[in-house]
Amino acid sequence: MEPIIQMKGIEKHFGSVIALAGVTVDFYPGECHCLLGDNGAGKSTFIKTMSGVHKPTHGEIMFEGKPMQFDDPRDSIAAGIATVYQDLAMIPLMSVSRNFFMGNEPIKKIAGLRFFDHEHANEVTMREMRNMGINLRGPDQAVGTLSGGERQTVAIARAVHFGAKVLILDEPTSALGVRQTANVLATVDKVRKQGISVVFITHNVRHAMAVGDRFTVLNRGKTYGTAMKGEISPEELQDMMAGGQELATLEGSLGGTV
Amino acid sequence: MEPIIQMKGIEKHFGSVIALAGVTVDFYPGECHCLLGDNGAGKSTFIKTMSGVHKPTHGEIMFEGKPMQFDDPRDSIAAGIATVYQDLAMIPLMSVSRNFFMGNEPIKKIAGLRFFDHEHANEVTMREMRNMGINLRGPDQAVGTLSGGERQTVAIARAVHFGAKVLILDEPTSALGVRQTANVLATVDKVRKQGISVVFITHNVRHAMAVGDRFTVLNRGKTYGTAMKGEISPEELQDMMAGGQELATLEGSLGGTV
Amino acid sequence: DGHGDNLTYILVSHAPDSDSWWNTVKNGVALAGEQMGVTVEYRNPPTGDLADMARIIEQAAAAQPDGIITTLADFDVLSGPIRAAVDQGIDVIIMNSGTPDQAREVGALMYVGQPEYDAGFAAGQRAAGDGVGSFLCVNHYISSPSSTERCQGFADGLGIDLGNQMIDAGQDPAEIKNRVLAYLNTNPDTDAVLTLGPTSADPTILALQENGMAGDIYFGTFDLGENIVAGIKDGTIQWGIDQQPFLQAYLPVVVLANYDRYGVLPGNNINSGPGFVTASGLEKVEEFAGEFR
Amino acid sequence: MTDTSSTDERVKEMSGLRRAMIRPELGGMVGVVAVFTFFLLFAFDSGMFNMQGVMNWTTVSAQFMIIAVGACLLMIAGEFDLSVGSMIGFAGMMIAIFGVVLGWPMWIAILITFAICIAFGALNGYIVVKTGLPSFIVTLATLFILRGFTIFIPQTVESKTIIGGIREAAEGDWLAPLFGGKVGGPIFQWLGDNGWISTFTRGNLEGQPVIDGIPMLIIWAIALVIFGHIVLTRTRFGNWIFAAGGDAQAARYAGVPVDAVKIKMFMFTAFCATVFAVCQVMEFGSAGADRGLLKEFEAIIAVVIGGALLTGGYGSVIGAALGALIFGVVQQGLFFANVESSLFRVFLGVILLLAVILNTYIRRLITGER
Amino acid sequence: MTDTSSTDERVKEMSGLRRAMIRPELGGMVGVVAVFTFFLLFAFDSGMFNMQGVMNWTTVSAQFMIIAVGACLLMIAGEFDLSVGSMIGFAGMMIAIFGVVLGWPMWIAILITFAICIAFGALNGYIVVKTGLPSFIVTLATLFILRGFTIFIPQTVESKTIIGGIREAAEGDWLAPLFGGKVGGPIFQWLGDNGWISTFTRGNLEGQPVIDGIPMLIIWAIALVIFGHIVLTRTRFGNWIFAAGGDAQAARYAGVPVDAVKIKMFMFTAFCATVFAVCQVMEFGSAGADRGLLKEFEAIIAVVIGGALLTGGYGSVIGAALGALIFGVVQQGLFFANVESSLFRVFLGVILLLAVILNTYIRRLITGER
Ligand SMILES: Nc1ncnc2c1ncn2[C@@H]1O[C@H](COP(=O)(O)OP(=O)(O)OP(=O)(O)O)[C@@H](O)[C@H]1O
Ligand SMILES: Nc1ncnc2c1ncn2[C@@H]1O[C@H](COP(=O)(O)OP(=O)(O)OP(=O)(O)O)[C@@H](O)[C@H]1O
Ligand SMILES: [Mg+2]
Ligand SMILES: [Mg+2]
Repeated sequence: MEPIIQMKGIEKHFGSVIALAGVTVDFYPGECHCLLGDNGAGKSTFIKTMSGVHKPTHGEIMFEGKPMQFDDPRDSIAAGIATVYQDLAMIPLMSVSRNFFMGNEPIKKIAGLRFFDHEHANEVTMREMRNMGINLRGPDQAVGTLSGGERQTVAIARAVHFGAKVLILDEPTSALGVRQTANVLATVDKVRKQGISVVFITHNVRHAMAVGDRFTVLNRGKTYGTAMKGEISPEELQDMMAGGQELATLEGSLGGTV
Repeated sequence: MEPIIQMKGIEKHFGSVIALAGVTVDFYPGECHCLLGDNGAGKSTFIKTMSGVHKPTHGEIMFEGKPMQFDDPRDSIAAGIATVYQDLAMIPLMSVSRNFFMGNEPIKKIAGLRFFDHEHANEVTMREMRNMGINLRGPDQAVGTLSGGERQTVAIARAVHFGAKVLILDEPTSALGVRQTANVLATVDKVRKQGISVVFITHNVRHAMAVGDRFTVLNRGKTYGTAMKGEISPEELQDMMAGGQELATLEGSLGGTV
Repeated sequence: DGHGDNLTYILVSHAPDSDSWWNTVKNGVALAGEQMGVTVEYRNPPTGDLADMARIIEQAAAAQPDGIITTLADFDVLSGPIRAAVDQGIDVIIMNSGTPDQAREVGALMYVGQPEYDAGFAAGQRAAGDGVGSFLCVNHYISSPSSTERCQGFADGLGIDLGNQMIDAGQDPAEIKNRVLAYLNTNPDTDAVLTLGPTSADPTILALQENGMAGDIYFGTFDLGENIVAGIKDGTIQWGIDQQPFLQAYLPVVVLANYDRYGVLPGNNINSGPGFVTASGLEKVEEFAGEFR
Repeated sequence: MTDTSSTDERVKEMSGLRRAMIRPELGGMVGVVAVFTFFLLFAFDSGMFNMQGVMNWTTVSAQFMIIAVGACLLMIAGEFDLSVGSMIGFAGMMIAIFGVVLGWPMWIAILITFAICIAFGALNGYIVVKTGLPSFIVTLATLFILRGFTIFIPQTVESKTIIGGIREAAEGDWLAPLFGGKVGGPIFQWLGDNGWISTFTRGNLEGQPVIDGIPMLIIWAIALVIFGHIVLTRTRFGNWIFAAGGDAQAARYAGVPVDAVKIKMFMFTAFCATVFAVCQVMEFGSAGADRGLLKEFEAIIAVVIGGALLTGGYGSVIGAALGALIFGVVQQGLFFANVESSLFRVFLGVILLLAVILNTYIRRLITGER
Repeated sequence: MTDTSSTDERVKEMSGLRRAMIRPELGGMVGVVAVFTFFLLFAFDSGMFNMQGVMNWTTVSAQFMIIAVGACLLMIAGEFDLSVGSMIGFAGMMIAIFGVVLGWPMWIAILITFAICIAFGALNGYIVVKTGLPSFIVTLATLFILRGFTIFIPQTVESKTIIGGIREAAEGDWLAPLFGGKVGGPIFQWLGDNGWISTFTRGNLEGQPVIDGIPMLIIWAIALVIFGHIVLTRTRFGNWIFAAGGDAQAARYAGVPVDAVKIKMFMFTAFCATVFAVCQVMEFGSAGADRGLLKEFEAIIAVVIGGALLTGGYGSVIGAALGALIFGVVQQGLFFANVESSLFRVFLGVILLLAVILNTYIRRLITGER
């Protein structure tokens, strides 16, 4: 199988800080690729170079076999990469439905002029949110009035709705409740089965094991290793994620995985 | 044992939104009390009324047996309540050490005048952060350059350092890596043993089970039930957290708890 | 002839640098400098703040010129720095604002200009003779004391109380025009309009054309400009008071240069105005309005 | 859709009327009603509400509206422009330089001036988006630079700071009447002849109708308000304007071309300022170096009275137009009511404060802001 | 501590010198060097660098510094005050009204004026923190209101807009010399007598030293800068100022009394404006309705040139003082260099732009901002 995105030797420096020191990973369609690693390992920075937010200092990005340069998130969106960022991309003062369609506004033609089709937008938004298990008060509710988890859900629903070939999720479940988490994981599963390549960042070993096909661990800006599902146990994975350092142990029941 | 804080019939309305519809919970010293519940259940709103950010619309707060009114976070801090908020309380442009001591600046007297003791602040900050497993580049590094998890750790270290009688943690582990999570849980355990009352909000059943002595589940602004450790299994707790609604099921391995 | 070859003078005005009227002054000094073979520098506070102007006079003194020509827009503020300059031996001539008495008090050589209150008073007397009993003063520079003095002098010349007859017109032409319209609408019995310069006169002309009072209502103005001259010509404006800013700038340079070179000095102050410009004899005025007139 | 919202038991009932009332423009509407009530009570017989009086404050309000529309869209896009006032002075001066000093045909002068000013707007926007500096600072710099040139250029080329003769130079031009003309003259003549509207009773226009046409200024104001309102609320681009101002980073993440949107809004603001300037020089026939002083604040005040959020992401063009109307009516009304005119500033300050407080309250109701 | 930081292999080396150089004030320092180099080259023999010339631009810079210190601390606390200029005019007028028109002893007039102005500052702050409105709008309203009163009051009570005679009224007062006096006169006399400093060579001051003392204005400026710098960097309150401006909500969560801090900073700004005004009326002896016009922008510009962040949470008083110095030197220097005065604005705009771009770059280096 051809990888859809190949990231080759990606480096990223911020002033005097080296956030990525050469990371090479391939992503395949129909697979859920989990990116794991400690805080500050560079996961967010890495996927931001994939989605055009940052330009890599060194390294090459191949999209569908061709070298590609994303100067702007617009370019990656146009190429078919949908991303849910860790620092959410929602506008608090705007309504849920305007947020949902931001950048992808549906168009209705009246007398040859192109207008925003509000009815369509409202309808789709309500439906998609209901599917994710969130009952909105109405499509014109401002995003600023939603709880953190509710906003997260809007972001995910939006990315899934518009995502074409690659779906990147940066810690999507971290703020979510049990029910919403189950929904997101089920969604990832569904999307992957449609042949879309999913990149999934999480700190939760169990979430990763539940949906991941391939696991890459980053550590201090470098690749620590990649493993296929089944090749690795949750405990091994957890040790890798902690960067090989020892974990604080609790006297109590916290055996096994965190 | 006397509860240190009693929250009686707390209601909180935001305009036309009823975020809390009468919640009654007691918190005991030396216990870790887990607050659980769906997104938007009202957990953050509830602890914000405890820490003086919101004034309850109805209901009473008893602190050490006396009715108490917190008009401002200052009041609750003065009473000995330290809080780590979900929406972080960090100033990106300020250095880590200035952030760490914000509101609790150490004072050094020179010629009778009170000055900020920068050396002391720097020293304590570096030490406390190292204890939490974060190596800072220096105490004058701006918080804005830290990753999300690193910032979270600063906030927790700060609350633990200054916390006197009650420590409130709103989803402290959601953005943390495996190693940092283990550290935080170990810290909670240690703090609790010192006789401090810990209020711990999480969506992660396993984290809750690991450190919690008592579990209260909120659902749509109401108390859904309270249970003691040992009285309840992780699976039961998870069902309660999901508000009794059914979870989406994954074909794969996601058996048991999320 | 070898006498005083490198003479340098500095002219300091109180006008913000967008004020169009002062342009004539700039042109006047430029011409005088050229004709007399001296260097004349023009300086003004950019926002028209008189306290800033005091600093500029101090600055000018520090630059050690042979003479300073300055306005005396506020005696209290400017007398100190001017006196300091005089005390260190710099020749000073007061132009435009202030009074001959004040000029003497600060130790200036002479005064060239038009005392504002007196000019307003003379205009008021003239208007009273023409049967005016009430008026509207369109003040486009309300915070400047000399503007208010003109209106006050006019009222006193008419022998009436100023009261509410002076309006703060602002500087935007459309607003000036519409405020004049609004005032005249509310007070239709107003006999006369007095404007204080091109900034307020030009829109007022338009206002009067629009409500049909042009030529009907008595209209006098201070200072000249292209449109004012046209207005005098077509009878909309009865007279313009010309204080001849050109002379206020030109003469001091000539006087100073001759004083420095040959020690000659006129024995008196020079009143450059008020001269009433009316419909008769307008050609020269027309040709040079806004530039030298 | 309604059934979904009614299923949430945690939302208190809100009457349909109340919901229909609570709009960004509400503050502006309340203000307009208040202001008119006030002046109807205190200045009714002053002539403020006869034909001429109405035309008087309408014209002033229309002037504010033209710049308020630009300022409003720009403010919603998260930026503002302090150089509007200087731009007005500069644009007028350019027309005078090209059309009078250089003697080019007026339509060429107008078009070139539009091009130059819009380019300056684009430059403002470009600097703001590329450096990430606050627009306050960047446009403050442009404020000084443009005003400096507006004084310097005519002084250097013509040695004066007011250049007249524009009306004469524009005579017979095809483009100029679009800014300086009046429309509907015959209609008003006809109305006057039939006694439907009052006629002058004094002066040399005696017998003619008090209004001889609607100035193009007013037409421009109405057209710009309608255009701005539709773009903002009914188009994709409007959504981008809200997004760019609400949170530029988030909008960028979502694929909104934030930089382009902001630059375009700076250009539109410059366009509005130029329209203002051209109408002004065409009406008054001269360009002065001091034109437009402080207009930027008046535009911002009108927009803010109209309910927009200074920090961006929220507002309405209709609101801004109402703000401009309030501003114009109050300013002229005080003259009709014969109030000591130096108190105008005090009134303005008080109204501004009251308006923003009211608007903040309304906005919190709408957005449920925290 | 250094060993900890050197253990992170992901941080590139940065030399000690470079690290010591990179401070918020760096932009200001570079600017000062650049400006002085420029004028030493182009205006050396113009008298700009003789004693008198130095005193001239020092005085102007000191004036800017006084208001810049207030504006700087307020800006770091996350707000700004557009009413500074109007406050200066208002304070001067109040002193004239109390001290000259009402004839009260000057020290009472001064103290009451301080009380009134600081109360206005507190009111500004109170409205800002209670309503959550942007300070731009609130203080814009105060700008108009105060200016309106400054014109209205003297016109009503005295029917003029300038009130003089303050110097005479202040004669023999114990408090007034603290603002209007000069210090060190004997020292300068002695220096002059010994030929250490130049003396006048003509006129009736011949033989006297060119400088007869240091105006209290300069002493105030230096004192305020030192005070502001210490408070900001070395005290608990300084940390609160940074916190309040960096993120008010976060600071509030951490127990910082944000509202009190902001209100105090508004009061301090008003205090600085009043010091400015009192020094001015004591020196010049009259109060005018147009005093202080646009001073708020000059203060903000100085602060921003000095490296502070317009949006709060970052800046330095030393930087602001350097900004004021740059502003003063450029303004007076252009006169010495005899540059066409309308070009002053163009220079100012360009310098402002360059300064902020440089400062942004430096700030990013320091904070590693994203
Ligand atoms: N714009 C930036 N400027 C400077 N440093 C940065 C920037 N972005 C990230 N960094 C640094 O790069 C490193 C990697 O950050 P990144 O956010 O990618 O970590 P992460 O793996 O996503 O961590 P987390 O799990 O906590 O989200 C961190 O040390 C961070 O401080
Ligand atoms: N200031 C506010 N104004 C209006 N509504 C609010 C406000 N704060 C919270 N809410 C609403 O109250 C409800 C409870 O919010 P809260 O943040 O307490 O939930 P939570 O239990 O903390 O959820 P999460 O697990 O997602 O953090 C939500 O529906 C939210 O939209
Ligand atoms: Mg991350
Ligand atoms: Mg929460």
